Amino acid sequence: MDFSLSEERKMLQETVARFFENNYKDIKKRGEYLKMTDGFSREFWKESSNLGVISGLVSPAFGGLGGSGEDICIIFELIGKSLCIEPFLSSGLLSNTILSSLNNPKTDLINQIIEGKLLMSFAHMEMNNRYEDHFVETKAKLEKETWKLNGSKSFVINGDSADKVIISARIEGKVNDKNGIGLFLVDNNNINNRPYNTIDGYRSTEMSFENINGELLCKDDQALECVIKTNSAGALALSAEAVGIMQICFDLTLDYLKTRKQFGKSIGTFQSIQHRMVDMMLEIEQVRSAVMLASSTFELNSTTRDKNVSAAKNLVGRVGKLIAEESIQLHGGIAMTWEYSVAHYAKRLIMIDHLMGDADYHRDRFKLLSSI
Amino acid sequence: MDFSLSEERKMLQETVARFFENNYKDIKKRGEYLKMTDGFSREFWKESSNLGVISGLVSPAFGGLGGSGEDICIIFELIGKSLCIEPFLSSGLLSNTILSSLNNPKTDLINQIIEGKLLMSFAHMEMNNRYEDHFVETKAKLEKETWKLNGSKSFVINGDSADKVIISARIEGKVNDKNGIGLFLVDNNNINNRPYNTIDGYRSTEMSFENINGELLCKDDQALECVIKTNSAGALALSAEAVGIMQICFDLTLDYLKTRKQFGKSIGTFQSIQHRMVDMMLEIEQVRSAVMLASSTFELNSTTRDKNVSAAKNLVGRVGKLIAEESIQLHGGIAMTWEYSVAHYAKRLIMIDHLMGDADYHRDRFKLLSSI
Amino acid sequence: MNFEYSKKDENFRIEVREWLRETLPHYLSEKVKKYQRLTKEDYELFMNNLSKKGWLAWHWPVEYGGTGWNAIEKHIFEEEIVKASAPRIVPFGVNMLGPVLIEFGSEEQKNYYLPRILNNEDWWAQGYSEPGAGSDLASLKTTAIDKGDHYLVNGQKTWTTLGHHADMIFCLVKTDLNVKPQLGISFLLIDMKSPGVEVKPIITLDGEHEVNEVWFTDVKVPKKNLVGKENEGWTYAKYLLTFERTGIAGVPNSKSALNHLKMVSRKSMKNGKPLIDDPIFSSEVAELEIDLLAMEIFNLRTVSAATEGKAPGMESSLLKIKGTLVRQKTTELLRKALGPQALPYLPEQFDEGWNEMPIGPEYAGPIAKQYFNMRKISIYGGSNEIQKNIVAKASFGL
Amino acid sequence: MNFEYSKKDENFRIEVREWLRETLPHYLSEKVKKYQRLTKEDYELFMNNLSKKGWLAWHWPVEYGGTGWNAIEKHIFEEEIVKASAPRIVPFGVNMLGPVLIEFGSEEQKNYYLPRILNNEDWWAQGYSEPGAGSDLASLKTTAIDKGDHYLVNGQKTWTTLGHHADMIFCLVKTDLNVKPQLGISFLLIDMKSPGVEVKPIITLDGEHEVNEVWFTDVKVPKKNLVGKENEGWTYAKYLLTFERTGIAGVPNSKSALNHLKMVSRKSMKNGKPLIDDPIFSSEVAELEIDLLAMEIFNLRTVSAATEGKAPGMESSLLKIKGTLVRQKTTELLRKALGPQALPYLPEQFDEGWNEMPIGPEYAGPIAKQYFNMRKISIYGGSNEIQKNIVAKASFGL
Repeated sequence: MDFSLSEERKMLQETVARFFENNYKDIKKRGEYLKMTDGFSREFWKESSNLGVISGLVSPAFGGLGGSGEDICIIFELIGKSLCIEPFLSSGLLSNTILSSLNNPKTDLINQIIEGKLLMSFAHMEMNNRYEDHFVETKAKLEKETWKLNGSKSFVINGDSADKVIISARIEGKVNDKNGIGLFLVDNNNINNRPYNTIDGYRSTEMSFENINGELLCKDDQALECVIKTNSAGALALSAEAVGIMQICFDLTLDYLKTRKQFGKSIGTFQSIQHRMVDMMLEIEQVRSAVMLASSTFELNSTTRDKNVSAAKNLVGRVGKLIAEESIQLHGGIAMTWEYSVAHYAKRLIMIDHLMGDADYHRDRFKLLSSI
Repeated sequence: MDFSLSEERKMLQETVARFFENNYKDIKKRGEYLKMTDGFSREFWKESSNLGVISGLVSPAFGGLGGSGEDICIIFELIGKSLCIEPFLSSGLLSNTILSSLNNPKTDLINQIIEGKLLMSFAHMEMNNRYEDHFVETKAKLEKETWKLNGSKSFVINGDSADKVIISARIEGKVNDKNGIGLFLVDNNNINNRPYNTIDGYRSTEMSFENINGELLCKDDQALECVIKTNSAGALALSAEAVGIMQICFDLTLDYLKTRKQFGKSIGTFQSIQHRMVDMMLEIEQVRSAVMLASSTFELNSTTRDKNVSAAKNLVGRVGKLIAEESIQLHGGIAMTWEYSVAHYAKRLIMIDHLMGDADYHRDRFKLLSSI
Repeated sequence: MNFEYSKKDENFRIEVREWLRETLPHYLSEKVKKYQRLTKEDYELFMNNLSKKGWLAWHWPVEYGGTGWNAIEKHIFEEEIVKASAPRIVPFGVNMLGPVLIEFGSEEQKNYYLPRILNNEDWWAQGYSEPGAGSDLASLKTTAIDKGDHYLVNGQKTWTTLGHHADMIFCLVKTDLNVKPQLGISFLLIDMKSPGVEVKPIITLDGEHEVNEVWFTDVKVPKKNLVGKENEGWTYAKYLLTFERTGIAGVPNSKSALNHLKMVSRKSMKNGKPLIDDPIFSSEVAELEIDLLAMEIFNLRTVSAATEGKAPGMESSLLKIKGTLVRQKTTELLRKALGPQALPYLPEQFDEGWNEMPIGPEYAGPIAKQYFNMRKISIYGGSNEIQKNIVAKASFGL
Repeated sequence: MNFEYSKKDENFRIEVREWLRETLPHYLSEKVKKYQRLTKEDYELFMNNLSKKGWLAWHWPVEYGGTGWNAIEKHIFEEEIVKASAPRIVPFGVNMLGPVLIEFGSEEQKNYYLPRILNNEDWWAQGYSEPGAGSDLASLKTTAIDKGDHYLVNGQKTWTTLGHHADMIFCLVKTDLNVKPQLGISFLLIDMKSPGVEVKPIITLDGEHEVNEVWFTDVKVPKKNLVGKENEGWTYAKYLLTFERTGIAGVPNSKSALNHLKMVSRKSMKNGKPLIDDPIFSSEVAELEIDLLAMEIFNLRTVSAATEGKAPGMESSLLKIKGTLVRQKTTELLRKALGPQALPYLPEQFDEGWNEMPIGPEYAGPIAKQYFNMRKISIYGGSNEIQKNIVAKASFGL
């Protein structure tokens, strides 16, 4: 049994940490990046590539330098700490996970992503899909040996700046059938995008398309397993991101409690506040533990993988709410302002529960997978 | 709108309060009563009758002096405060409710109960019945114009000392059918009783019987409505009892916090403790409010009655747990002892959630009745 | 006991409802329903109407032009305003300053300011909080130095709601620096157009501008603008804070939010079925409804006691705490109900006249924003922690 | 990172499990499973077996006859004991006094007492708490007055678990009354057969006798029974309280209780279906399982750090808090699962040899009793409130 990081991973952690700190040192910088055309900084993304951060999300088998559950968590915890809005999730993780899970992995595209030359996104969610892996209304039909796609996709993270998009579409069956789904590679130029920012400051888009060409990547069981794996990878990454955010929320709150005086004493000396801080600290350790478990078992069989990811993401949802709300409440008024960073951390923490399955979704999946 | 009690009810409240205080002044006295043959004091019961406490639970239309939701709540809140174990629920409320709800009310029996000459109990629960009104396995069949009952009944409060018992039995249909239930009046001599104490110090019994005679009181719709009304009356009474108990738990805890010193200060001066006391106080006011609503609407249509009773009993279940657990925790070790009264209040408060429908049952019933 | 409204009360309710139906413009209630940003003119339109009807000073005694309503009537009035989706009545002049002037103001102040409030001529703001003094008002730093015929005011106020619209502001200022924190505070009326007054917007976490900082640099304030006696402002401030507030629990708002929640969870789908059919989600809604039902009675009990002249003490604090928890829980469940639809955030959607296609259902737009915005209600007006301190001190004898 | 047990650890687990299977009598594990009362002999049988095997002093260094196990091995050992439904190891002598004597005892004390503990010859009790001093040990009142060759002890200890079986008790006593509370405390070993020692049972809220009051009236204690230095007992007491406890979270107990809960909720019926099929109940079970899963890793992280010599600090307190909450939640859900079947209470059911028909299913009998009994775990051993104070003080720099 070993709970410590290997030397290589410690190095990865330190390098990435230093890099993020230098580029995201305050919340204003993030605000500037957000206002850029793509909702992030292309320059930063290029540097991330040069530094190997993107390749840290990809297995050496496909030209990366990491790609394990642990690697993903190290990087995303740091993304959480810096509240980084670059397309690590969409391009770096989700797209690469699909491209590398195919029977014929698309190593060329993976390498272009790693090199920062290609941006991609995974368009799976739809307006009426509440996190389900197999809920797909978008249609695919074969016309003269060419797949044609029709429909719309929602909440596609960084979908507007993607060069290529992987779209899940239904080849046959009803909207809720487990079978009959295909994954298709599409050129984003053919897609009608309506980009917008999310409440937590990320870029997302609504996509619609009529009769556009798609390249079939996989279908049926393989496609479904691919979606499940990709969504689990996303849920794991977001859980690790949440751990980083929670830690910052806790630290910011503690700092504030030490400096802020009320009734002639620093607020932090009030016992009721201290006890609430201990509750927060304890729950953060719980989440950290659950994420460690999920990350260290991510390469095992899919039941173990998904069960532990669901445990982590469920706990992230429950504890995230506690940490976000308590951080704001214990700060008081200042946390309600745009200028002070804790509000942005809290917003992201809450909205993580709206991505890749919320606490209820993952509790139900955990129930199923552990036969409760 | 008027939230105060009428003069008559204030008098009832004062009289009953004084009477209980004189006879249940400490938890030891209760322990002595509990050890008596019937699990309560016949003498106390007789005096309750003389003083009109039992008749306070019965409408003037049947020879009583009260019987409204408000009267029930006044008396049961005081029962809660003194942790009284006399058969007010079984004889005084449940049996009288049934007897007075019949097309031909059994006024003679009601009067005997009021006079303290007759004890009765309502045997509805069964081992596999989880609070449902219509779940009845016990069978009734007509043999030569005589109803014969077969089966067993569980958790019959004060069933061992009852002279007569009202038994719900199935005339036709399946165990879970809403139709086909009858209520029967039975002589307890014919029933095989296995009495025991409950964890909270009340007397209960398991009944079994073979081919015993029963007098049909009502059946089908009328019987089911009668069971529902009786169980709602019971749930209302227990909710009011819980209010009384919660108040005592709160008062005992506050007293203790004031006197008990730790680290050189009375525990009550610690802010984290104070804030938890405020939470308790607030939730008790919430329960009190819900019980007031349920009591003041108890005579309205059955949907309003049952909906508001369910709201109150659900809140009692949730808040009862908080108050019981916090009272023990804030007391510390002493609350874990048999000798000190708070443990007995806490036990009763918790077990009230196991009688006449728990918080989950009543939440679901509330959902149904308010079309959520 | 009898929880029904009297015939008289019911008639009053109908009167208020009818009046709102006749006078409240459709576009305005639509804006409120859609959580669109209200302009200064929107607020003023509604308040002018109330003023004309004689209902603006609903908390005031009749002799000053108030309604003389009892607590039940006030409660009904508040309920109907919310039900009608009217803008909220900006409370600083009419509900806060008014009662203080009536109780402590000079004849001159009463004669000048009260009619102007009644006629909605001045937009008032509140100058209590400071960057270093949130719930703890005793540690104020803004000073007013006696310069003979005027005070010279320096310092900074914060969280000044709608202060960018204000003509006047009432402030707590330090007039004696050499005494204990709670002494030496005075209650001053300051013209926002005075040289040296500067209003800076605070953008809140939801991206909105509703609150402000107000800076005072060598602002001259005539002595006649002192309310009551010098150094006794703490008494007036407390009077204002504890002034009978029938609406502190926000029952009408939570009821309306709960109905909205039910609507949203009937429309939101989970696995092809309405979310409200999900037993866990509907249970959360049901228990929230039960909490609200109990709180409504708790609130009415307090209101009803107030009509009999019993001043609500710790009940106000308890209702404030529970009221904020219930309201916040409603916004939380609304947010949860949306699932991923809670993500998109289109700031322009809250502008009047916005008529693009929303992303997802129209009701989704404001929900996450509202959830974050509503975090404030357990912080301002004396945080829930402060309320607990107050209750503990007042009721526990500790 | 790697959360798997090593092959060596797995072999060790098998060894412990096999040994328990061979040596633990069936009747005894059945008693434990049914929550029946254990006799003195029941405890002693198991502890004598451990002693013979050389596993009783599992926390001690090898040179004193201990096992020398690392934290992971201790953790495995604890897990297997619980899984096998063995009686708990009475900790006062072997886990509490032993380490203190090893660290601070005189050679004479070590030579005399340690072998007796190893051979399970004395039943030890703990004399820390007093009626006026629960989690706050500094305000002790029991005095030991220096009388030349002995101390004269007067006072009262309470919550003395299984003290009615004890031969010896280690006590914190005041030897200097004129100094600050935490100074002037000494650590004394007292023979329970000394004249003036009286044990009075405390009946707990579940009707059971497990804890006691111990009264001392002019009890003579030889000076050689003083551990370490006079007036330095506080140091030893703290050493004992913070002594590395791998089992503080009670993970194995909660795991076993959770499995029991699942069994019960599969057998309990709601509307004709197993309760576990009720989406709300099963969700509570699932989230409890998730909490426990996380806590198990948190515990292993701490245990694993301990094998590398890192002393667990605030982690112990956090694990104690979460451990009690999880355990109590399990007993709460068990109670809820039973519905009305939780009501009957047959004290005789917990006596050995009871063989009447239970009321309802056999598993129902102990559940409500256990729920109430388990309230104690967040109170004793430093209440959860005290643990929070400790964490705040140690970690927040406030």
